[in-house]
Amino acid sequence: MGELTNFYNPTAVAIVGASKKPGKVGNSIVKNMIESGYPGKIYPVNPKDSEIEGLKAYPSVTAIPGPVELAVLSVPAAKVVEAARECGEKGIPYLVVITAGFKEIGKEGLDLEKELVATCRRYGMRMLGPNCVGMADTHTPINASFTRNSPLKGDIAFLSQSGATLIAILDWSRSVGLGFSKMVSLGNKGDLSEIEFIAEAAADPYTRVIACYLEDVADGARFLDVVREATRKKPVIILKSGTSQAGAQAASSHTGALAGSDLAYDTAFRQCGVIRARSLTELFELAIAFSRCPVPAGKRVAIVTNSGGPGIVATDNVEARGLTMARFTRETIDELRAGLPAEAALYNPVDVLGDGKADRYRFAMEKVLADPNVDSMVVLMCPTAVAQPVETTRAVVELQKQYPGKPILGGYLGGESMAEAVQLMAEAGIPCFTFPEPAIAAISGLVNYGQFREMPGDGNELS
Amino acid sequence: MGELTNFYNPTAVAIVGASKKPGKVGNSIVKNMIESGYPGKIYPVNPKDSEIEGLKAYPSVTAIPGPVELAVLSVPAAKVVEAARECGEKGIPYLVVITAGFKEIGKEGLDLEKELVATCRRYGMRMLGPNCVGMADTHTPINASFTRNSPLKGDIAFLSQSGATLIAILDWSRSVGLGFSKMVSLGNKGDLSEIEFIAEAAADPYTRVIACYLEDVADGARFLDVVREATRKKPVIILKSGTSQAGAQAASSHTGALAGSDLAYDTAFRQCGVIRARSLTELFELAIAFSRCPVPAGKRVAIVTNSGGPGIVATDNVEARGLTMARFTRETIDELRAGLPAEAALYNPVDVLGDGKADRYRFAMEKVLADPNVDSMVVLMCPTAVAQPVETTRAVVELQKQYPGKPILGGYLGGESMAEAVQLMAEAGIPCFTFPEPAIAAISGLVNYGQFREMPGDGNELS
Amino acid sequence: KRIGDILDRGGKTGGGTINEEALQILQACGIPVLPARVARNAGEAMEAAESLGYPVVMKIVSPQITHKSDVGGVRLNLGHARAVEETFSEMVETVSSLAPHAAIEGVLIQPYRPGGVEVLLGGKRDPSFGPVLVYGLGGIYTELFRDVSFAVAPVSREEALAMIRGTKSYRLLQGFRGQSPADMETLVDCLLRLGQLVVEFPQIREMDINPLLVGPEGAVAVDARITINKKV
Amino acid sequence: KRIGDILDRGGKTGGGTINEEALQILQACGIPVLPARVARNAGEAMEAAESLGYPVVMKIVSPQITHKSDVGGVRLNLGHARAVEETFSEMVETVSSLAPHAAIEGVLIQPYRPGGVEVLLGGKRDPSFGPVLVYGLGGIYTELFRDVSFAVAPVSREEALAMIRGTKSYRLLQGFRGQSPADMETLVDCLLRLGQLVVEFPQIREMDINPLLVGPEGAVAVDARITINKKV
Ligand SMILES: CC(C)(COP(=O)(O)OP(=O)(O)OC[C@H]1O[C@@H](n2cnc3c(N)ncnc32)[C@H](O)[C@@H]1OP(=O)(O)O)[C@@H](O)C(=O)NCCC(=O)NCCS
Ligand SMILES: CC(C)(COP(=O)(O)OP(=O)(O)OC[C@H]1O[C@@H](n2cnc3c(N)ncnc32)[C@H](O)[C@@H]1OP(=O)(O)O)[C@@H](O)C(=O)NCCC(=O)NCCS
Ligand SMILES: [Ca+2]
Ligand SMILES: [Ca+2]
Repeated sequence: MGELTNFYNPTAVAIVGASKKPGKVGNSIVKNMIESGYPGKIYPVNPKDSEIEGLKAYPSVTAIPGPVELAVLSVPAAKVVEAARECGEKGIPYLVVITAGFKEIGKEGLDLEKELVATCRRYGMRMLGPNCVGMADTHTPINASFTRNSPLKGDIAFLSQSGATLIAILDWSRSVGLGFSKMVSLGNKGDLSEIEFIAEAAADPYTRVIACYLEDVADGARFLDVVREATRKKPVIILKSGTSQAGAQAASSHTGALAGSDLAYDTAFRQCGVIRARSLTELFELAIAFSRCPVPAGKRVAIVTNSGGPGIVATDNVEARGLTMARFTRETIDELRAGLPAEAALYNPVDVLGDGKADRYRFAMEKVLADPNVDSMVVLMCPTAVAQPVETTRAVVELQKQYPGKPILGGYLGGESMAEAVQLMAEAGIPCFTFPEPAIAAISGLVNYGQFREMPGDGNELS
Repeated sequence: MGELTNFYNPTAVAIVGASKKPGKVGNSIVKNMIESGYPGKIYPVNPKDSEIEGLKAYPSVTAIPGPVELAVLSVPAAKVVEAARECGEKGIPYLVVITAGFKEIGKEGLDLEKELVATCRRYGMRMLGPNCVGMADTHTPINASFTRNSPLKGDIAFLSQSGATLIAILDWSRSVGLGFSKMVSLGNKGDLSEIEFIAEAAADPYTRVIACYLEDVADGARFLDVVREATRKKPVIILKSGTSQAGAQAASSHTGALAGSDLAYDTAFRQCGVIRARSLTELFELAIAFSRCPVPAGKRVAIVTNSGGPGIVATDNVEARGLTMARFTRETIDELRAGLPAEAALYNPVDVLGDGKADRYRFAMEKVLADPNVDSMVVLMCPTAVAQPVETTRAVVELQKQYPGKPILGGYLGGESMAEAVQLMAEAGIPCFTFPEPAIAAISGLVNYGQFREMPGDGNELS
Repeated sequence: KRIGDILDRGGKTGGGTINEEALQILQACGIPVLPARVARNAGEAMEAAESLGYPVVMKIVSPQITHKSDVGGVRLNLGHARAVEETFSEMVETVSSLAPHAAIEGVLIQPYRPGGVEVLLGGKRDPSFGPVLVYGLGGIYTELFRDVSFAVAPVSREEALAMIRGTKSYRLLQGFRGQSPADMETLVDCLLRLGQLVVEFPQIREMDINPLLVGPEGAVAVDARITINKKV
Repeated sequence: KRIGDILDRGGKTGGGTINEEALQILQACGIPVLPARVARNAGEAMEAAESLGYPVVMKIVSPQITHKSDVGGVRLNLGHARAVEETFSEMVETVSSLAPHAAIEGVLIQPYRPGGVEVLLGGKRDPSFGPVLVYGLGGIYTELFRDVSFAVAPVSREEALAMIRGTKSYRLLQGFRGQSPADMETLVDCLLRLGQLVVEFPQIREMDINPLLVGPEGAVAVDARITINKKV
């Protein structure tokens, strides 16, 4: 485990700037800490009040009787450095500085931030922030932030350089039932940056995939070194924004004209195995796929459908994404021929026809998954008059357990008629989409990562 | 209006193969016709029963007392030609043939289909199908199909060469509140094809946009002629599947190697102004945008946000899609500066900051929409502690009425906290997405069509 | 009528690809063609070179060989009779050893024209849309960069121009880096004539001119190929 | 040390782009460079051509001119003294009239090497990641097709090879259409050396070799440009 283990799992937490007044940031943090179920001690710190949200409050951190491993600072900017100094004196190893008014407001703030960072260095404290929403870990559990709610438990670590984006994603995630292992609002990255948090998440047993929203990378060389290691262990998916400035400035050479600053990110990400998402949608579609699916052995996709149209659409997507349609073995074809109606399509995509019920789907899916030439499977279903979405989904769920090494994804086309089946898929942790395309996109992400991880050495992944 | 006016709006409909037995196709059609609220006469035709679903049934079409303008055939394949002949004798001008077992099953079926088409020609009947789900028109209203439900009323015409896809889209559309003017299942296109239906929809006052799922185009030359006219009147968006066969066959020349069959579609679509969707998602995202937004005067997009992160993501997307970020006039900048806090970003994207409430949003949006350099606007919102999604949305809705020529779209990031506001946007007919990217994609579709329509002449739209 | 004759002959012999005769067809429909003569022996080669003027290019003639240079079947810039004589026997030998099953019908002699931009003009019959025209960067870059544009024929003059402008390599024709701009009028004209040809003769399944050399003062077809449908 | 000197001189004079001296720097770090001499008058030009061997290429030398051929500042394949003499005065005249504000320092004479594939090698300093290497198709096609690949330096031999293989134009190096395959070892070597140069000298902001001519028997830098950061 990295140097940040106890950052997420401190024995005791002080909240400096804790407040009794509902709606204030210092009040939200105390409430979130309590509601998160945090098992350690919580010490609100406030100069006037001796009790906040039912907890004993202290006039200063130095007045706290026991040891403190993490302090969350939510006092006005002018008071932050002094508060940090007191935390240093108290021997607190980790700080989360919520307060805004630093580097992001210009020269004056930058100077204040430098002072803050120098204070941390002097006492050997590591700091998240300033100008951040805080952090949460659902396995500790802890919520040292002023978000409206706590994240659901899950295995995606989400790091965000935009606080509002983190708040929005948290809100959205709860409504779609998506869980996180950790959420970190990186703020100004005065001390700790994405680099340390990615390294820590790569070592964290509760995290399966690391998703980041970044606006820049502060230290490119160290990023390359550290993240290269991390991506060998787990997928790291990054949405890096600010691509549009690329190549904006006039260049004095061919090279300058060709290699805008965004291209350096592209290149560096590829060299250290980072999967670059191109949109927030894609960031989370990929994160969900990695969180729920195994990395497939190869790029051969099988499709089982009850209608030709979506099957063709999916096939187009498979090829457009550089995947290949699995070619079944002679045995599979023979078995499918023996067990399916004469008009069924036996070659990939397998079309069990509009009158295909759950048993026919199950039969076809079993044969397809057993085929050694198949690396992953997509189940497409239209709500035809006789389709049995729920029963078919039960078969999907069982087969997924039998074939844990082959990703299975759903494309259930429809609304109300498919709702219960979609719910079942979600409960079983099988990614399921309304249209075929995102399922194929997700497989493509899984396959690309698998190919990267198979490559020998470090950084030879340039294609 | 085209030759198909009364196809969608017949004075009386016969259902040949109507059935009393629930679950049978011939029963569903009768029920759908009744439930659709069809105002004309419905004549079930069945050799044994004299009453079906409360309607008087007739032993044959020739036994029907009054004139019939449309017959829906749902008898077994072997009986279809004879039934069609009787319809011809009766002088019925339009047929919908639901029955499968024609061209799609091979040689034998093809012969039967040729006989059916010949019968239609002999009597001057126009036929939809065979092997189709039927059709519905929400303005007549009529539902001459065996779908589970009728479509909601709207202004999108949807033509589908896949019956199951049409059923799935209908199911989905009801769950997301999306309406259609017409839905047509094209089936085998034995007589009528996309060409006639696109031409008819282009002339239909209730249709604003035409969306198609096609697997092929039967008569390319005629398609070009007719659709070129249609796209001058309304956007025609087509998802053409089967791209993956492109270039599959070995080519004996450079030209052959370069120009696969899919490229011919690409080229032809571009030449006649068809917008080609690359996925089902995109097909309907574009259809919704065209259904709800005006075509903007140009490609200059303004963004108003309460958080930097999503603003940058949206800006990246604007440039990636070939749109441009609007440059505000000096006056707009001055007014924004006077009315917004000092830290707010005044240049596009306008950031009203995390503590921006509805009044600040309204102020910024008003100034931005009034700017002559702005062609369209995207409102982004994160659920910050003080954001007022509902109140802000009220302002959006009012402003949209004031600026009917400028598309406004929303990117409301979040879940529960934004749900009520998202609902309000839907009710006002303003496209609103969870993430910024689809909003920009939709504007890009609108702008491209606007550019096409501005071009002089026919087919000179090659860029 | 001339064109139809050549195509018919091709069709009768079971379809397939014609190469040297393709240039005759182009000439017949008004597309400028680089003069060319087929020589069956070294003597004929020298004679042809003499009458065409030095320097010349030599290319193997064999219906079985599609990519001539892959088998050593192309030699550029031969400046005098000796070189032509030596090259003839050397080339026939090399090609025979690299492509033992190819029937060698002779060697084509053309004047050497190093200048100009190499473009591709092509046409093919699409099962749904009929004749589709292709314009793009020619020569060795054709398949590498696929810098091409398409249109369903027939096309207007404006459409033809738009096709050409729609490629990245259009800049090369505009007089990239100090060269004089290419003769766009002649280029458009060639594309329109090729369009007419493909529209009028449905027995043409695929055809291309690659390269067509385009310079400031005209354009000339250097190599062409037509694939004819089997007569049924 | 030699390299540092040249760069320092460039830095002291306020930063900016160096061109002819760039080739000297490349030579100093072991990248083969096409021999070149700057002539200040027609006599010197003929002398240089004589010693380099005919045919030669002539290029204008002026710090203000980036795209030499746009102003008539490049002439290829001059075969004898007369041609060199005439070209000298003609070129200076043309360039002076097309770029009246450019200070003309002379004319560069290099041997004419028409063969080989033109590639681009480049490097630039990225604010976040430091030195980024670029490899791609060179010559007039560079900006047209942007057929390039990138890597953050330093790179291993395998990574350099992967960069080259990652471009579409790699096929040209493999011996497209009957040509002999290019000397990959030397090409990779040049890329590695350029990488070292950019890593070791942070005062280099941007640089490129375009074209580097790569043939079956080696590679040679024909033109290069280095942009140096202002000394602060
Ligand atoms: C940090 C911040 C929230 C403080 O604002 P505030 O709550 O209005 O500030 P206050 O002056 O009320 O101070 C907060 C509390 O700390 C208390 N406090 C002041 N000095 C203190 C100290 N040295 N030790 C402990 N508590 C102290 C105050 O008394 C107050 O408690 P009270 O409510 O009981 O009076 C504000 O400065 C800020 O930065 N807001 C932006 C945060 C943000 O957006 N971050 C980035 C997101 S992307
Ligand atoms: C058309 C189709 C549904 C008929 O199947 P079916 O309902 O099982 O056929 P039946 O033989 O029961 O005939 C249907 C009814 O028509 C009646 N009928 C038979 N001949 C008739 C005639 N000449 N005139 C009127 N009614 C007739 C039958 O008696 C029966 O009524 P009943 O239920 O009261 O007995 C079937 O052949 C078919 O094609 N199904 C596929 C449809 C499809 O999927 N289309 C494409 C979607 S993409
Ligand atoms: Ca601990
Ligand atoms: Ca009517």
